[in-house]
Amino acid sequence: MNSNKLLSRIEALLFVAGDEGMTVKQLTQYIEVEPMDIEAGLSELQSQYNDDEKRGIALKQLAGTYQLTTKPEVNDTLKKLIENPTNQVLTAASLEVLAIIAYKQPITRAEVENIRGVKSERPIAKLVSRALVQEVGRAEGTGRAILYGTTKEFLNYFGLKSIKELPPLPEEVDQEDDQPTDLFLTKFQETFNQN
Amino acid sequence: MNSNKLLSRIEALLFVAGDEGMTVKQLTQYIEVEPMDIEAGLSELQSQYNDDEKRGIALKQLAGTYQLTTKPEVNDTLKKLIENPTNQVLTAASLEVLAIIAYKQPITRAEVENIRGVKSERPIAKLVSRALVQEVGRAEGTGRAILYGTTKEFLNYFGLKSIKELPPLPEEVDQEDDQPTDLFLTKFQETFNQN
Amino acid sequence: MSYEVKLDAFSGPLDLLLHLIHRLEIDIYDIPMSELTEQYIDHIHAMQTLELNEASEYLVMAATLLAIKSRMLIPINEGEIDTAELEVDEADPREELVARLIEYKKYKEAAVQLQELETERGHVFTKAPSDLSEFIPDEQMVLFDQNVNVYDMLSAFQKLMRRKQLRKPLSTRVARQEISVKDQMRSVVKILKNSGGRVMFTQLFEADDKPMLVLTFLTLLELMKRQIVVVEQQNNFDDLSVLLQKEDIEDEFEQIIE
Repeated sequence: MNSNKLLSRIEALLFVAGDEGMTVKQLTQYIEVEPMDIEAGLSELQSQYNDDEKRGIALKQLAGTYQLTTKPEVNDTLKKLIENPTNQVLTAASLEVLAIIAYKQPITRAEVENIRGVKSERPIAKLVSRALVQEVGRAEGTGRAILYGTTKEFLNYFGLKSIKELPPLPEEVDQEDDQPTDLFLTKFQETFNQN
Repeated sequence: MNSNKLLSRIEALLFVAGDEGMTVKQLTQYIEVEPMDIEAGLSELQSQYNDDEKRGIALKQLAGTYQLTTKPEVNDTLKKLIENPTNQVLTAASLEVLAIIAYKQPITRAEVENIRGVKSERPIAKLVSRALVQEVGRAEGTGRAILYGTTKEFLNYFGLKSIKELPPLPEEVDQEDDQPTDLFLTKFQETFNQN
Repeated sequence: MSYEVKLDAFSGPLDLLLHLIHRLEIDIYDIPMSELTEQYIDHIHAMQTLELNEASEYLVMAATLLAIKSRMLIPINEGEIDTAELEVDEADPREELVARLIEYKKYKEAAVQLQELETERGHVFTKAPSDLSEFIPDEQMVLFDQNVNVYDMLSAFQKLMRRKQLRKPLSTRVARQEISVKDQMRSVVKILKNSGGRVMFTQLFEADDKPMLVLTFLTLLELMKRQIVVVEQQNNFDDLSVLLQKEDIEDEFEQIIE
């Protein structure tokens, strides 16, 4: 694999990995070159990001994981974004957590985090304080983790009469059974066979 | 603001925004330059990504926002991250219903069924659950049937900037529309005269 | 006649009709009704699995076809009706059906275009918004915009599921990740190439987790079946050797899965 190809692949993989980053081992596995090549590629990528003023992203190594981040130089701009708290970039997490709780309730925080792949303590706390989500019980087993579910206020907020009014998820649509088919088929074929 | 500074800031903001994307308006607000400058910056960024083989990311307009995405060229590597690529793909029936809704929106279920000649409740439910289609209102008259239209996720899913970017309907391309009627009549008469 | 027709192949009676018209090379503006009706009914007979919802639609269409056919069979004596009158008063009984077929065909083709866009878009990936919450003071944190609706929530969920697809193998439990036979075929062939086309059977089974061992074994069977490798044993109780027979296996992969 030539160097350009390698670099573009490392960049793309780190990009989709986002905040989670990737280890050299993972990169090696997906790009299928030697770990040595990956390491060389990572350090070249790093110096390119650093040297090029046009770039707003940098490569950060944290506990064996490589991760793309923004450069400290652009912090002033990111601050402007943070000062505008209704921005979708900032609120996407809350909506995502709410969606998970609405569809998978009752659900523990650990399960929410497992689905999202990131810590979700703060969005959950915020949703509870806004009364869209509430404690609905405790999970069985050790720890007896809190189970969360949606509230009346949630229904109110989204203009729903009951939680059943939520549009179903794709897999739920799939599961609607075709049981009557057989019965019908028999009748249908009988009819045809008679003709 | 000099060009390097501008580009690095656009890149950083788009990086942070991920699949939420950002509009020119938002970028303008956070970077505090003229919309013109943002647009110039975006197009420079785009050509830099395209021209540089070392880059694994690209700039794409999706559903009214600008987003960073991976380049199609590195698709082979990224596909390795997906366990079951065919899982998410739409069925022929769903695509057919979706095409009708996309081109004729707002449209009722009955109208969709009329064109397809077959019940379409399930494909529609499926499309709603995939967030590709949504209720956009109610038809006039008795029954006040639900009117369906496409969503932002629809644009995102098919990689479209806006609904105007939909490819033209096949028949509209070749203006066969008028001709057939005459042809039809001629043929028709011929047939009758022969009998 | 007892051939089996998969209903799944058609998305409705109009789709089946278009298929027949295409296969019989019929001019859609001049449909021979007897032939088409006969073929259509044959197909319905042959359909082994018909879903409750759709069956009635197919039957209604069959009835429609029969009705059109019979209307066209009503004899017309040339003397009685002159053609000028006919042109004005009497519509071709097929007209409505043809119009429906043409309208439907338009969207069927549009669906193909959408599918191409879907595939193209599937080659491109994005990332989740970065988590900036640590920079935001608690009191400033807002949930979301006031005009968020149920569909926004659903679409947030959709986006999440799409990302999750990519994230699953990224989790720390790399060992549990599933590798396909196809992937494993590649790496077995690679090992063979690197060691001059011949390795000891046991060398291929050095991994210590069970699923991996099973996978490698299945892979070897597959490679043997495709005559990409042969396994040989010199003497009783000797170790088995695996020999590479075919260097280029890329076209073999074409036939698998995809």
